Amino acid sequence: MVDLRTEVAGIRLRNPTMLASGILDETGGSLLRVFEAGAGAVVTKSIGPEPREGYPNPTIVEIEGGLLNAVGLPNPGIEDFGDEVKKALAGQAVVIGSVYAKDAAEFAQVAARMADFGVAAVELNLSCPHAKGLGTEIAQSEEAVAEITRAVKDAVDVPVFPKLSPNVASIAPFAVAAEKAGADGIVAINTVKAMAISPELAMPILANKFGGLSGPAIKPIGVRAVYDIYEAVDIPVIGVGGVSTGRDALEYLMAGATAVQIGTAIATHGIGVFAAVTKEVASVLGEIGLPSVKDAVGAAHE
Amino acid sequence: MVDLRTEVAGIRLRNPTMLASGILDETGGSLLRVFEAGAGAVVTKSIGPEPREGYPNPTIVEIEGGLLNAVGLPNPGIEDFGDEVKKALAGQAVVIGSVYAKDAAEFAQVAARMADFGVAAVELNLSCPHAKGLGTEIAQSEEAVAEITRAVKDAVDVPVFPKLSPNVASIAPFAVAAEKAGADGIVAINTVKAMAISPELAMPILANKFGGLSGPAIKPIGVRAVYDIYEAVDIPVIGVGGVSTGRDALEYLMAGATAVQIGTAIATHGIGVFAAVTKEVASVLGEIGLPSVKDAVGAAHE
Amino acid sequence: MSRMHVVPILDKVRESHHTTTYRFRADFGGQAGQFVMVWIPRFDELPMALSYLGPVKGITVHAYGDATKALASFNLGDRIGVRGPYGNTFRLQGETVLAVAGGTGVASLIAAIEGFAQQGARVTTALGAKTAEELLFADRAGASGEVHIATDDGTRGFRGFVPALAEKLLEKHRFDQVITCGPERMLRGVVDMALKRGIKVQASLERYMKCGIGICDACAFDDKLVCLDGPVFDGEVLAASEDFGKFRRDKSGRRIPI
Amino acid sequence: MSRMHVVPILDKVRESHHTTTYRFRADFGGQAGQFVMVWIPRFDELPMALSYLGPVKGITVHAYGDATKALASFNLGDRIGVRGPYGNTFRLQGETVLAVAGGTGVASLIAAIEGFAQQGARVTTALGAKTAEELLFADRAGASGEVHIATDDGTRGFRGFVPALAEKLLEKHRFDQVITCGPERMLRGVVDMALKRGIKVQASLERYMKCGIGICDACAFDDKLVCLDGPVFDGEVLAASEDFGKFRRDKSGRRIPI
Ligand SMILES: Cc1cc2nc3c(=O)[nH]c(=O)nc-3n(C[C@H](O)[C@H](O)[C@H](O)COP(=O)(O)OP(=O)(O)OC[C@H]3O[C@@H](n4cnc5c(N)ncnc54)[C@H](O)[C@@H]3O)c2cc1C
Ligand SMILES: Cc1cc2nc3c(=O)[nH]c(=O)nc-3n(C[C@H](O)[C@H](O)[C@H](O)COP(=O)(O)OP(=O)(O)OC[C@H]3O[C@@H](n4cnc5c(N)ncnc54)[C@H](O)[C@@H]3O)c2cc1C
Ligand SMILES: Cc1cc2nc3c(=O)[nH]c(=O)nc-3n(C[C@H](O)[C@H](O)[C@H](O)COP(=O)(O)O)c2cc1C
Ligand SMILES: Cc1cc2nc3c(=O)[nH]c(=O)nc-3n(C[C@H](O)[C@H](O)[C@H](O)COP(=O)(O)O)c2cc1C
Ligand code: FES
Ligand code: FES
Repeated sequence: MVDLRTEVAGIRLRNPTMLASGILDETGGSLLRVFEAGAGAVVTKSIGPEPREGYPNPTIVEIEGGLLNAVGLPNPGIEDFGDEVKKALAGQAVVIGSVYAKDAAEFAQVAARMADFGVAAVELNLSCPHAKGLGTEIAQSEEAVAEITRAVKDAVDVPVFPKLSPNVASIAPFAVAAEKAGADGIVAINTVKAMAISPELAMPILANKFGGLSGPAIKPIGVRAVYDIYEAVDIPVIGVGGVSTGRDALEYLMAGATAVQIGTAIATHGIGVFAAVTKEVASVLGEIGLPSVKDAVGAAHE
Repeated sequence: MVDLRTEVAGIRLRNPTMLASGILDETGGSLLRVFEAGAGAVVTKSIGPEPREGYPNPTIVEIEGGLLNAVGLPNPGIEDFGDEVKKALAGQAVVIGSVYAKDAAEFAQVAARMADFGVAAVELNLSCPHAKGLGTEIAQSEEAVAEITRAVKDAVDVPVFPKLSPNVASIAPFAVAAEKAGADGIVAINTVKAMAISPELAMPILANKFGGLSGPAIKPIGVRAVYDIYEAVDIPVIGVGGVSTGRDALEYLMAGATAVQIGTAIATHGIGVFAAVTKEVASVLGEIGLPSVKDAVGAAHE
Repeated sequence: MSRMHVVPILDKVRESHHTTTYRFRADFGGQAGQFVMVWIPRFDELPMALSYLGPVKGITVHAYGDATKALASFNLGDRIGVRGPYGNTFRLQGETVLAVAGGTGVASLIAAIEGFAQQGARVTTALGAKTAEELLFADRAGASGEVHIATDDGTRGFRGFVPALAEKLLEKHRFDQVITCGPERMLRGVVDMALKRGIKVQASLERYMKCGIGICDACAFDDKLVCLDGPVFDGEVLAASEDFGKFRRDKSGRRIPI
Repeated sequence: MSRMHVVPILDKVRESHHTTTYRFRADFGGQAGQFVMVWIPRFDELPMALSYLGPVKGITVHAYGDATKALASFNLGDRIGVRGPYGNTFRLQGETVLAVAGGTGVASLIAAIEGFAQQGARVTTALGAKTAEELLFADRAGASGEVHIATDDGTRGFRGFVPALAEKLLEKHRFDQVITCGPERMLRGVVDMALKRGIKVQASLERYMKCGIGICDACAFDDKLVCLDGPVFDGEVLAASEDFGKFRRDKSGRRIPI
């Protein structure tokens, strides 16, 4: 029997899969349902200080190899979100609260409220294009990443996981900046900047024109990011981007991830994907004679 | 009848498709064969000052949504390459010569030799990870892009097309730097940094470990890059990345590309892809009432 | 994955002063009860029931807010985007069926009404609208069985709300299946009266949607998703629901009383 | 696209002091003449003919350079990567077939030899090697028809090169099809002697390969690609070739005399 358990910054998981932020995680009912379907933990939608409607539709385009989205961070705001987290926690779900904000001070406030709700950790969505930090996207400034991480660390007692953007020349230095600022783990990657155009209408499909690419298309980009980050830091890495099978998950684990998150695959595989991925991870590990998920972590490094 | 012709920096093309650099273009025979199969122009393999064997195999991984490659710029060197170009030109092919080098001076030398062979334009492969400029990949330094472009412009009389990497936080400033340095057009995008791991062997598949992602997976990334560049510069843009159908080509054209290059699709569709793409471009343009390819260029901008 | 199909409008039929049917060709399937996401370029993308199945599909749209009003100005040949079909379907099980439709709700029901009739069931439709001019698909429903009409203002048929009409029909005749679509409060009434009599009932819900494919959680309803687990729900499920007829989610995801 | 299959070695059979057959299970097809790209982890990825088709496939490898020598030290259960099948196939047209194999070339021919025999053709194999111990698949060829052997040192059969043996057979018997694989100079001889007699001939070529799928141009041969248009070429095509038996491409793509 392969031991599927893993542990990220002291959070024990029954298996290495997590629900990725932004997918079926805006309501307590859905968070719990996904946990019950087999996810080792569930990450909430990124929640900000105030309710936000997000962008007008179309916000999602189904494309070859994944999804393009520009939902624009719709969320009920941190105050109303407590009830949703409580509902999920009442059902014994392991919940990680994702937050966004416009600057370090606001990040600290929202994260502190999220921690109050009883989440196991907070994840920082640094890829928010609305929240400008130092004249660019937060996720594209190492200083902003460090500053926000530090502010949140000072404000909460649970582990803090900054989530990095792949839209940078080199991702590892951002992970290093976050680690130095006290991060307990790194989540990588968020979506990749992209666009889809309708030839017949000669216009971008998304109301926001630009969006983020997710799904199988970005898996090799995410695996490389995790591989690079693993070589650069000592804190755990949580891999995300295009996981839809156990073999995908193993690519991330062997690249150095301690756990993987799954989002877009829910659109193609349903929420049964968590159990299916876990099952295939166990079967491949069994086949190649690795006794546990922990033994797979980082195995692709020399 | 839809007018399929287009013109890039004075080079007249019978249709807007080109062969992308690095795919079936290391020999005169293949260049000519692809041109005869319907490409409007053919770009050569990137040629350097000396022969280079490239990386050991595996150099190519077939993955969902495309290819991962780390061929490592194998090429016969600029001196031996003259015969290949001549063979293609003798068959009336429109040939664009791609070159790489380690610094601006060497770029100028290789490009000058390439121009001597009679090519219609030179394309600058700035994404070469071996050629370090200013402490980073050339493609990740705006100054290096400008310096090399300027040096090549001084050395040749044919149009010069720097080819940009998507592995940057924001691609448009690089296009602007190239334009200011005298570039006659911009080619975007090269492959996206990526990796594939074999779960059973717990190791990266590519001998070089890291590679570049191409094919359908990167199409939305390339379309967005072209859209951004088109808004930032006045010189023509040549779009590349994941084109395998006429509708893909139209996404690039409407995003602002004057022509598109096709590489990886040859693996899935064969060299008939150039004729098929051209045919579908004509049929969709006919359907929506646009009289020519030129009318489609940039049509997705307000 | 279902890619966006951008298609010209082939036919446009004015059904009432505010409601229009748009027909288009799309080479994807579609069964009774399913919906498509309709992109009205420059305005919005909205869920709409398939009021016509087959290769030339149709949607029947109430010009209500900005986007649906903009759509009303689209001409033949103008292009819209459609992706789908999404959602579950009406189970066509039953010999004697009562369909209870309020307003544009009949757009979601009509394919089921025709489907039941085609497989030999006896279908009675209770069709409601504010006023006679706004009645939709009375002819199509009539071609599939008996039609009883209710208008709020009494301009045609029974004067009053369609659930009241439905209740009369349930008292008079034996039915083994009720299907219904319309405003959620109306559905509540119809579901209650059917369950009270021990009759199976399926109701199609309309909730705010973004993705239509079960990933964004915008259409969350209890711990279900209207776009994926619905839009058709069994009466028992609805009767046990905390949200049905009481709470909805706004665009930001806040749970607010209806 | 054919993804990389990483599979354990199920069987390993020493065919001669330097050549070994490796068997593995892979759920892709494969026909006579096709090859796979074989990843020898940490060493190289190389093209190898499928010497066994069916679900448990096989390759037969001469331990020649670093990578193939490394492979020789792999044990049962050790994993290799295989992707494919790639390339074209031998056309199995002909009633009386002469197969001319030199060295490991028989690995590319044996499935065709068996295929011809299965469909009722009379197959004669001329099998060559440096010395008796290095003869490959004499038994398998024998099970499909007559086998004539040539060794350079005369330790078994005819003493001399296999083309000379083939020439004798062509003089004595009527053949309507020749198939051949081996060193390119040998192929040149076999192709010439067949064409001279007006007999159809198909030869399988071995060229340096990187991608195996027709994109890298490494295996360019005239204006053709050995991996895609080949590895099996008609004699007429080879006779008209500028490169056949004369020029090859090195790893950098330079065209150099063989
Ligand atoms: C499964 C399903 C099937 C539907 N079928 C039909 C149909 O056949 N015919 C028809 O006329 N209407 C149908 N609707 C309702 C229709 O989608 C909304 O009425 C329409 O979106 C209103 O858009 P608007 O721009 O006119 O109004 P707005 O001014 O944008 O909004 C008016 C009201 O419409 C609703 N609405 C707005 N956007 C959405 C959205 N993205 N998803 C759901 N509701 C929204 C909200 O309740 C809002 O308060 C259906 C809805 C669902 C969920
Ligand atoms: C279609 C095809 C089918 C083949 N089938 C067989 C077979 O069934 N059995 C067998 O033993 N050999 C076969 N070969 C030849 C085999 O691929 C090479 O002999 C082998 O790659 C040598 O590798 P090495 O590491 O031992 O030698 P190295 O020391 O690397 O090279 C020795 C020589 O082998 C050749 N070679 C090296 N790498 C490659 C490569 N990637 N592609 C092609 N040739 C290369 C070169 O000519 C080189 O000079 C086949 C080749 C092709 C093209
Ligand atoms: C519809 C959608 C909404 C998302 N919203 C968020 C979000 O609110 N916060 C966040 O950090 N990431 C968000 N993401 C990114 C995902 O968490 C994840 O990083 C990305 O989709 C790659 O993983 P995948 O390929 O498994 O989907 C969203 C992705 C999608 C598709
Ligand atoms: C095998 C391979 C080799 C390549 N070699 C080069 C090269 O030598 N020079 C270059 O500028 N781009 C090279 N590229 C990148 C392509 O030109 C192109 O930018 C990229 O593949 C995206 O286009 P595609 O999706 O149509 O393949 C190579 C791509 C592949 C797949
Ligand atoms: S509309 Fe997105 S989950 Fe239902
Ligand atoms: S080996 Fe790459 S083209 Fe043939």
